[in-house]
Amino acid sequence: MNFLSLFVLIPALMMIGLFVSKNRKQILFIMTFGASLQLIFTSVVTYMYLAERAAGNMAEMLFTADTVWYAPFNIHYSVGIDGVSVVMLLLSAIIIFAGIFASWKIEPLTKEFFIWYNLLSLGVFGFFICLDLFTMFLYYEIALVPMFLLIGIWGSGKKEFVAMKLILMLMACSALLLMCILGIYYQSGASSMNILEIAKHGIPLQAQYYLFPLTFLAFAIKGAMFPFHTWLPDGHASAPTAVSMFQAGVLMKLGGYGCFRIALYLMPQAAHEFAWIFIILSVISVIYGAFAAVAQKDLKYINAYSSVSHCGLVTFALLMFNQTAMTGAILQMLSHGLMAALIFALIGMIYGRTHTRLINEMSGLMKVLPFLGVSYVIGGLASLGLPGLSGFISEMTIFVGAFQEADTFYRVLTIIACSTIVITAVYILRMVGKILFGAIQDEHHKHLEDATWYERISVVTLIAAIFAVGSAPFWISAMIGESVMPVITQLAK
Amino acid sequence: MADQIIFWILAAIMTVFSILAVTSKNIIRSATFLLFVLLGTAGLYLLLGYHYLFAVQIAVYAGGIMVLFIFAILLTNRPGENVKTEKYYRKVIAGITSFAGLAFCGHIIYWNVNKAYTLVATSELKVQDIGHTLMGTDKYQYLLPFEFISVLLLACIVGAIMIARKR
Amino acid sequence: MGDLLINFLSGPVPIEAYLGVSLIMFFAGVYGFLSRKSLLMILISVELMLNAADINFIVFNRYLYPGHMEGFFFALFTIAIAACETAVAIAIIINIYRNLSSVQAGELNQMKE
Amino acid sequence: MQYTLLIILLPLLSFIVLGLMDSKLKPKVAGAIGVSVLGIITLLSYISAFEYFYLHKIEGVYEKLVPLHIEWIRFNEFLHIDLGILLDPISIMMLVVITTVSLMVNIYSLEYMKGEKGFQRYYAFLSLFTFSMLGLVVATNIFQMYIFWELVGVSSYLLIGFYYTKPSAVAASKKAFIVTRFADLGFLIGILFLSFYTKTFDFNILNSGDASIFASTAGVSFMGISVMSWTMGLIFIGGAGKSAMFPLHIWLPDAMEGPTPVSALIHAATMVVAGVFLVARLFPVYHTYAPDVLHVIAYIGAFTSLFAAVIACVQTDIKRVLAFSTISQIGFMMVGLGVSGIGGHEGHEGLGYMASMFHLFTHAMFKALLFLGAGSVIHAVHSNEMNHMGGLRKYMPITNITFLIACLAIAGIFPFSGFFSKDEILAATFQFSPYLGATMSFIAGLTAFYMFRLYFNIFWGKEHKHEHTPHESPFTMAFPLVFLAAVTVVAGFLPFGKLVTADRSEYIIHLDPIVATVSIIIAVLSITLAALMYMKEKETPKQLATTFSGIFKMASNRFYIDEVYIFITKKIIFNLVSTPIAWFDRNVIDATINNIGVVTQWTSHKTKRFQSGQVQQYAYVFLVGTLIIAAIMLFV
Repeated sequence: MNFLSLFVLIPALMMIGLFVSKNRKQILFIMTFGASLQLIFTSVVTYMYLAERAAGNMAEMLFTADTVWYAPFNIHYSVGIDGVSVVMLLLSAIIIFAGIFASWKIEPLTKEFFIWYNLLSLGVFGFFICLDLFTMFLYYEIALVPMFLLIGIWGSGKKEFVAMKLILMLMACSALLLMCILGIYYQSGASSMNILEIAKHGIPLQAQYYLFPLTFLAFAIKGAMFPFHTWLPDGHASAPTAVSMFQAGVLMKLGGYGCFRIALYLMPQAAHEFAWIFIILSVISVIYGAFAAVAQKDLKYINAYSSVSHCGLVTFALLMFNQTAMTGAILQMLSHGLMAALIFALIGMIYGRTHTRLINEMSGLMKVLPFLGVSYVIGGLASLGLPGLSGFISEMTIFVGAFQEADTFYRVLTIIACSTIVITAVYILRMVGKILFGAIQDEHHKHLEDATWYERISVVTLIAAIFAVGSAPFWISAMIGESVMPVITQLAK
Repeated sequence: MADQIIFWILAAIMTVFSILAVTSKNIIRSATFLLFVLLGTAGLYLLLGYHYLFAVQIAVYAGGIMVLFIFAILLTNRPGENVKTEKYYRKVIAGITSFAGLAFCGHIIYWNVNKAYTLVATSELKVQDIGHTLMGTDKYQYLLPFEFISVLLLACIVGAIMIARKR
Repeated sequence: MGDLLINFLSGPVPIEAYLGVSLIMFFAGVYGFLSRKSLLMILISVELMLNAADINFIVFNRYLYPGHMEGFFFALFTIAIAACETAVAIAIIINIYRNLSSVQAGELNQMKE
Repeated sequence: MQYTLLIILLPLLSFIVLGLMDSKLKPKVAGAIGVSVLGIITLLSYISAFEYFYLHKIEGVYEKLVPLHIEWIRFNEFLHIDLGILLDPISIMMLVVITTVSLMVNIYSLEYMKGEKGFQRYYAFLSLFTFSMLGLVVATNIFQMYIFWELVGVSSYLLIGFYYTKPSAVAASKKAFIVTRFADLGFLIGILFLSFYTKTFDFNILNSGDASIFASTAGVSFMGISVMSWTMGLIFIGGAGKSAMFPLHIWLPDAMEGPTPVSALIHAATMVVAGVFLVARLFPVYHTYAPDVLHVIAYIGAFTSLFAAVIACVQTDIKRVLAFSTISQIGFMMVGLGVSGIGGHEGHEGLGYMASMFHLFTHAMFKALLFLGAGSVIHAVHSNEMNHMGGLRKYMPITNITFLIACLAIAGIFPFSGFFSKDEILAATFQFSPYLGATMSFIAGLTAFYMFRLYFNIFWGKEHKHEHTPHESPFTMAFPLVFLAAVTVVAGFLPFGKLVTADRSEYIIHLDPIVATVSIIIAVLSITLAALMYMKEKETPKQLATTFSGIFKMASNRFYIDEVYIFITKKIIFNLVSTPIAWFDRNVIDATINNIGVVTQWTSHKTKRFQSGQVQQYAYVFLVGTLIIAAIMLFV
């Protein structure tokens, strides 16, 4: 048993703890303690990873371990991490930690909520540490099913419908994925489902031609690529705060991570052939999402479309096939995760006070909710790419990287994608201007209470992370940069 | 020659009454027509030389089952109430389907039966032989099915009583 | 004309004549089964079909395998089972009638919903 | 010169402290922190200026110093963003300008903003702005410049929207941010192009004159224009956005919604000249590889200058007059750069560059003075409108005198600083093209006219009935006025040609006596005209307005550029792009997905009937199925 398994064990133990807990106090204690432990553990792992790298261990994956899990099908439980997984683990740990504080007062069925929440986090952590295709798929599914209950029970609005829609769309892409995983395994002729081994075997070109587009599509649906993004706005609008945060912050990243780790890494030749289709779709997502966000009236919808736009940049950059752009893609996943989680947390908090999410029904909240207002402005500025905050780093890395392709086609698309920085500014400032600035129009809004201590913890954690990434990007960028190299080398073959 | 004439008379009776039995509006008449068909069937058995089966058919079907039917009809039919008429389209659909089936099977029979076949004259099947075969345990002997059937009959008796008794 | 009739009637009964009769009986039963609503009528139709099948067993046994008795016994057992079936079915019908005052097949959907 | 790092970091520190403490600090403490930090860094920048100009001259050329330099993020083996400090004559000059004006504004605001809610926040934002602007000017590479460029934009956004409960302020801040952001897109794409071909962001490498780094651009062109022209043109778009060049100028007049000291600092003296600074910073590249762009810059500058000057003549809001005047003056600087060459002591090629920088310096001082003076007036009469003022000279002597000095400077009257810098620009322009020179002289005349229209309308003319008597501003507001006035008076005699030149070597200024005389005459004539029209209340202006009502109306409405923008943004972008896309998303894409569900449900609803529980139906289906299968087996 490798120590990385602790990532899965901690949430599992927390679930057991929650199961036997008796009252609200105990539940919250378990959650806080467990999530903090998880966060600390993640930091320790990050440190260990960096130390190991500094010591000159240049293996592709560090801390690997392998246990046979089901011999007849060669399913192994194999774990290992590289820089990209470390970043994703950090992101997940931070968002789960913040999510707990954002749903501090969740009612009813507090215990059940947190149990499902933990199951989600278990799936996510498992997905990021695993190297075996089948186990990855297993965790991927674990990270999906609780969404149905979390939205269906604790959501708002048309929650049952939305939960059904979301789960059906994502299940459809899971089915696609399962098929692709089996296809990859059998076509490669490898003796296990371990990614590294499959990469060594390679997949025949003919098989790649149908496996790559399907695999990429399956993950891109999870990453909300146009035109398969529609589960996202509805899903966000109905989900409870912590789940929105989790969904935008982590779940969508499973898509980008999967594209990176499975689709591009295992099927490089077909990737070259099909890249242009997905690049065009990504650019459409980027621009389309941004324009759609301009015309929305509901805060959550604005941010959902904004997510579509930002995540479009992830796939866009991944498909540029160079180190800079790919580093940018991973950075963008990190940065978008933090920003989106922050904004959804704040929307949840504002909604909890004003009981509306329509921007026309709010104004001048800055006066009564200074803390939330300032945080919202920071989130918005991060989202429109202010230097010093995380969004800038990732977007610039992507643009510089994408621009290294001298081809006119790529260049035009890159310039189109760049223009998102203007449109983003338009919708962010429109939103901020409408809800926070101006005079208070609604009488009820004059006596709102500003953030409570637990809300502050949640918000401050995320803002601190955004600042940390934004102002000291060098180590994280270097860490990602060397970890994307194996994929680049594969693609260069 | 006599066989032929008897057969054709029986055939005519059975054909006509079976059709009447399923189309009649009055259920008690249907039951009566059914009785005629059953008797005709018994006649066919006799014609083919299976006397024992003829007796069984008369006793069980024409005797036992028909009585049950008559009782059931009388119990469930309120006096003066006619059977509800069925919808027209149901009849049409059922008629077309049955006719199609009839035509199909008739076609098969007409084209596939060997015309040259002749009836080999055999002696009458003795009840003794039937008894031996039924009680034997050898090949082509039927003790086991016989026992099954008896158990089944028992179960049916118990079941019928259980279901039909008044609470 | 007379000759033709005599020619036709001479010799044994052709096998297809028996089969034709049973066929008509059978499809009369099918028609009744499909078109009638009363459970008792359905039961009557089923009896018709069973009889048609019996006739076929017997006829095949008699014509094709004269020395054997499989068809015979099959018909015998079928009669026995038909008796059981009728008894149980009628018991059920009576019970239904007691509870619902109806023996129409289309109306018996209380267990479904 | 490591201590220059402090100049950058202290304002950041003060921003962090003020920003985090916010209302926990007392306003007085916050003000004191702001002012003292600014005082320290002003002193430091003076020291560094002295040290630089006295000690770092080698063989007649000023060194380029990079006292600090760290790698911030690495993109690939060539490209990396560094954060560092680059000291050369223009950045040293900008340090001095920014810290001086910022210090004055900080002192001034102590009184001007007293009692405002959010006083601490105001000082925090001022610090943030100062920090970003200083970071911008000392940038060692173009990406660092872009970073601070964005930060400057945001601080401008925050400060314009300082009165966030006022819808007009919020709208103005939004507009300013989005328009400049749009320009920044050009800047960014320009940077991407430049870095792709040269494989570097570093100014020192770009400006080194090494032709090999531009080798890969040779022969590359797009739509008949060479790639370097595209690149430098795109970069200039960024500069044009920040410096409010036509047609991206629309945000600047609206930006006057912010507090007046902010207008003085950001929208008159420092941030708006960032575009000029950018062009100056990349001047060798422009000059060598994209001379056509440089000429375009000159013409855009001249047109903007004329355009803004015409509008300024008819505006009635005093801050707007000043805003248009700023646009016009920045146009002058752009013209100066556009017509300039490098070096050449004999043929005066480098005159334009030097003059432009000089004008930047003097303009910063006297325009800040004008804004602060206007603020002082507004503070006294509580209105921005010209016709609410008049005859204030009796009540506000200090403001009157300092304002007059600034007006004389901007009009170009000897010996005030504006005279020297503007004259040099005119001289350079005449060398480049007599027609352009004549145009610029005409604009200079217009400038004198509208400034004195403003001056006479405020301080002379008919006295407006005031609710309470206007009073002179207290010392904290008067001191910056006096200080800046003093600078304005003496700055013209600075040996600028020795300090800031295109090739960083000494340049001897020869004032062209003809140009100088002519321009003074034009200025005096314009002033006289303005005095005749506005010193006493007369009917002439109104008559003129009615005579030329068409052009007057167009000018007062700023030639309807704003309406065009509103048309594009509201009608086209919002109504024709965004709303349809949002509709399309909900009703086509989402509906498709939903309809897949609906169809499935409908199908299952229909197939449910097969499972009816009706024995007869089953029998029917069974029979038909059997028949079909049998038929298939037999006949097929």
